[in-house]
Amino acid sequence: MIYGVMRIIDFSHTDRMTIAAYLFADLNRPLGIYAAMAIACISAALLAVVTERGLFAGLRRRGYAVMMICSLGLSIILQSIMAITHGSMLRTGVIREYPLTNFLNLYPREIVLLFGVPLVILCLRRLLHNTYWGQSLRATIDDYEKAIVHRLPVARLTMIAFAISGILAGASGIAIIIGTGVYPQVGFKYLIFAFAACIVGGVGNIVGALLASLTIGILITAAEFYGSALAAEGVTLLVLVAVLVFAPNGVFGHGLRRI
Amino acid sequence: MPDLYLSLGIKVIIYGLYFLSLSTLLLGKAGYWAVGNLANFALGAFIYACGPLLLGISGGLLYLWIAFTVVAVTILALIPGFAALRLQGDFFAYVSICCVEVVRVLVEKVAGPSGFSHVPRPPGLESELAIILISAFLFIIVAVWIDMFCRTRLELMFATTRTSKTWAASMGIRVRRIEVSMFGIAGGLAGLSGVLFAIYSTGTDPVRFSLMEAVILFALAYLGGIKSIWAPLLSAGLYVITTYALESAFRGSLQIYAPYATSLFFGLILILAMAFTSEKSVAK
Amino acid sequence: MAVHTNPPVNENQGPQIITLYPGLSFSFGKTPLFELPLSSEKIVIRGGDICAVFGPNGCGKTTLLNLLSGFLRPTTGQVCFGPSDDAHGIVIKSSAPRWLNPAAKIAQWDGGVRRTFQVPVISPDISITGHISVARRMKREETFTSWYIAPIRRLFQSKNQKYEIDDTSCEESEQLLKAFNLNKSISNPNTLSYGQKRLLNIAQAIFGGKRLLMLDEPFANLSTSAIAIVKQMFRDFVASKDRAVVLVEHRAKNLPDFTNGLITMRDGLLRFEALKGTKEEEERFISKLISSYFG
Amino acid sequence: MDRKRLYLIISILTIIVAVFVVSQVVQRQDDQVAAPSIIRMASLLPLDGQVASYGEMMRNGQLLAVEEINRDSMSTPIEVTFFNTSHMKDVALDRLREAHQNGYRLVVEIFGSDQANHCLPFAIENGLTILSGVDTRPDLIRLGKGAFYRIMPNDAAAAAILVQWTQELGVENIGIVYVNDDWGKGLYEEADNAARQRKVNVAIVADVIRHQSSFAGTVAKLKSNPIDAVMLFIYPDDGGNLIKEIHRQRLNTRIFATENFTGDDMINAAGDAAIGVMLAVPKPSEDSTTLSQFQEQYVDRYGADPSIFAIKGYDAVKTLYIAAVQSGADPLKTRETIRDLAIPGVGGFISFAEDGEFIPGEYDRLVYTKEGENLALSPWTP
Repeated sequence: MIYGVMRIIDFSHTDRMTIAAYLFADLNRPLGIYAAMAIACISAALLAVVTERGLFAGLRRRGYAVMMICSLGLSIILQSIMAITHGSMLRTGVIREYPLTNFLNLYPREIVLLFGVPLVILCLRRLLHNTYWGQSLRATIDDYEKAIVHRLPVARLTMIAFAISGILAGASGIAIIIGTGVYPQVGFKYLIFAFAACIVGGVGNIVGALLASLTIGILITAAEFYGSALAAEGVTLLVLVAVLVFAPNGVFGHGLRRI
Repeated sequence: MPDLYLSLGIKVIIYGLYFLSLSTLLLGKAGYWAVGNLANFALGAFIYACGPLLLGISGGLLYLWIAFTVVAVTILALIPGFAALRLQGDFFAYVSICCVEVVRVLVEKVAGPSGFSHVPRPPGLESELAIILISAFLFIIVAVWIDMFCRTRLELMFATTRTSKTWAASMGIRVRRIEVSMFGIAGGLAGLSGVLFAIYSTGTDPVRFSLMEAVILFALAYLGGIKSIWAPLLSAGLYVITTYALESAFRGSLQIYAPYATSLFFGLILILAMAFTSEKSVAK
Repeated sequence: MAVHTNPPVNENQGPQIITLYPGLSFSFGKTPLFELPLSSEKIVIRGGDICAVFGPNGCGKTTLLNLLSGFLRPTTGQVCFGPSDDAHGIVIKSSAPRWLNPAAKIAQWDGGVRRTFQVPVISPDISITGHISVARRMKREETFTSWYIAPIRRLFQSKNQKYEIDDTSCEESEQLLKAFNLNKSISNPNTLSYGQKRLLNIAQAIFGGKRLLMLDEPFANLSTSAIAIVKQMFRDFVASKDRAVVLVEHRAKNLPDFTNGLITMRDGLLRFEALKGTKEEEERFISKLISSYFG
Repeated sequence: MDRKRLYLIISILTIIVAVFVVSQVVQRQDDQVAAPSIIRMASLLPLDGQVASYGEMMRNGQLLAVEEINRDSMSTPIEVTFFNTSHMKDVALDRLREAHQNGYRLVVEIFGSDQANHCLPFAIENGLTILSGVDTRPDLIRLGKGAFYRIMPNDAAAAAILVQWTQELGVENIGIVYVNDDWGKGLYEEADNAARQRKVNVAIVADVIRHQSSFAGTVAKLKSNPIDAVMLFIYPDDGGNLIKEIHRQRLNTRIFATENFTGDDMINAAGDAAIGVMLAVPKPSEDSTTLSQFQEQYVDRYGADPSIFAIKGYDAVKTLYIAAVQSGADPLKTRETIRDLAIPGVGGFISFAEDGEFIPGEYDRLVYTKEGENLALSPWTP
């Protein structure tokens, strides 16, 4: 979301995801699962807003590269902090989950995701395209100075955007730690494919991103099935590169963007 | 006693060569976010290591093989060059990142999970002293060449192309040709540094070719700056010495937390140096 | 009547430089933006002409210029550079392959074709003399070996000799800069004003162009004195009857007594009108044109 | 580039280098003041990057051993310093050089067979003694020329045991899942050879990567061929997820795994799916109190069951310490003492052959069973 909408390459985004996952893991014993989820998501959102205010707001005029590198530094810092507090081991089995035998033995988590994610995506789409807030946000991103001139509440808009993305990151982090578990450097792995989804899906096109990420998942699993797991990610990325070279705007994208 | 500092110095110079190709040529001249230039580095090390280990090349022939490797990497580097004609800014950055991952997977597939080891050094380069001398020699030559390059009209042509391809084409500059050939030259240079690294470390570490490395190297290249010839050495020094020395420094005081404190400091340095210095935007 | 189309060729006219053949048309979508109907004769721009593309806003003047300079390729028909019987003339066809972008080729055709854009383009990284000197073509740079040779040659040249352009062209460029009163000691061209940037682009074009200049609204936001200088420059440029200037201008008051040919674009049809005779006649003719557009 | 940043970076570099040199000098000085009675060991572990977790487990075990030794005031104190290799060969060699500068002659671990392999020439020429707990590549001992010892049976032994076990169970077709690093790949190759000798058909082979995000594809691949046993040469946490996925896709086969599946990670991830997983674990020494003691200590200290890495780290420190005490901390004499050492370790009885190779003890065959609420390992009975 941050990349697709805010158009900032934010390396620390997936680390917010990891932090939310760790928070959830630590809190769900004492507080119970739902409270833990809520706290994790909210803290991720807070962290996102703080990052935006503290780091990106000051650098927005300095170009994308500066923001990107600073977010990289931030992500390194967050990762090392997590390594100090939680160690580098894979944190698994926070909740022991059992497949629903009657329903194509999926896990409850997967069913929630299956129906929840499209819902969230559609809501976001409506939010961005059919509300005043969304439109002014996109206007802000298209032309920052002009937005300031037109007295759009730029700061508030970007803060809201970051907060939403933080909440989503928190949710995905929880899903991941319930599923396969997290470790401090897990973010980077997911980051690459998140960018892939954003770019191939077309920048700013959320539904496209959803479809693209589905495709990527299927590609990886198929590559694991037919080939080897080592080659899987490489092959997938190769396909993505080919797609990007032949369709530089992404599949569902419109208008090549420049920096 | 001097061995340690010698090998650190070798790393600094070799990565200085790499940064020459990345920051000075690709970022500075062509103006591309070539995050994935590390793929060329990896290919250089990989192809060189294939020679003696898989094809059984040995002795003086290794020098021929080095030349072949550099040429091969140059040719391979033309491919992202052509991709660059269609892609802009961070799109291209992303594609080149993907190239890094693909090359890493290739290396792991062929060379085994932890890379080649016992790659023989060519005759005359057995001792690390010889390696550091030859790398320093190469570095100086390339640096002088680039410095002179900046005073010819090629520099003007690149500045024009950076500003606007249409403008450049309207002045009769063959945009495609000069950009692709710049990618080729930079790729060959990165490949050369890769070869040197393979010779120095007598092996290839897949860890060195990972995505995180590529991004960190790019960040350091941007941090070091693109204008001067000394910038690459600074970036390389930051890359090689910072993490190493910081950890050795911390080890005494906070024993088992030294590695984490190191990376923490490294991130801090990145942010501070980026946030509190002014720079020109180099990316297209 | 002072106005007659397609004057017969006589000796004191220079060689053909651009020829637009009948049937030329260009369209972004379905409906053609402009076309040269098959019935009409071909439009020939000869050496010594200063030809203005003239028409209301949005009728595709700039598009035509982009077409002529090879950034766009015609939907049908063709444009020919140089005499049609000339061996090294260039033909822009609609059938040219997509990946082949002829812009650079055209820009290097026969000594040099240069153009300027509606918005002046300036690179912040190179000095003003650099801007001027990059505009002229240097044959020896186009070989790949020059990448290795040029820096080595530079190694043995004096430091103060800038960008290895020979002294005559050095003086030439300095005269140009003086004529446009641009201060060549300015290091960062971003400090120039908008009009100065445009002047710098024009100076580049004049310095680089040997056969043909294509200028997109060269007179926009220039002072009258500057306009006078530029006009004089163009007249000098075409004085030796082997060069031509094509410019886009929609302000009528700049045209009379300066251009000797008009390419009018009227509801999608290209027509060539030669301007001959006195200033008053030309003004009358142009005002008639304008009234026919808008009235 | 602008001056400001130039100066900034230069100053950063100078500060760092200054701190570096100062720290070196300080360490050198406390070399001189250090009483010869202290036994100092260096431990080269990967503490960041992908395999950081195993470096940390190892470090935890070694720390436990150090604390235990230093607790009783009779024995000579021990000091283990940890160097981070980032799992890179050249960095490992640099760290070893640094350790050598700072006066370390005994190296208790070089994590990773290739790292150790890269460091061996330096160790041989400078008379260092390396004792490793995890490096399982077969030819290391030969290359080590007496400088390298290990207390881990090499891949061949462990793989052979598992294959033999499957053969005794009358299994025709086995599938193998291995993790893509030198440990997993080495085990896979050895197991493949053993299976060919014992006429067991390796029906399908799948590889996984560290921290693979989903095992759906891998398990589907396993299902595609009829197999009645699968061998897992992967790390416990991934293994847990894999077993979970196997259970979920209803692939009912026997599951064999190596000794590193003892410990919490696998159980946490897999849950009840782990019932029936069969492990070949080196037999603990006769008085199996040591193992239980160690496990209690470890849980008290770190709040999790010790993994195989922790156990091996603990044993490595103990072994090298005993050898060093007997030989007066002289690395070259230590080599001899190591060779004719025979002590009960936590992870099995420790003794060395003439060439210095570790003699693998008996293997226990364990299986996970449900005891009340939680799973436990119990000896396997046909």
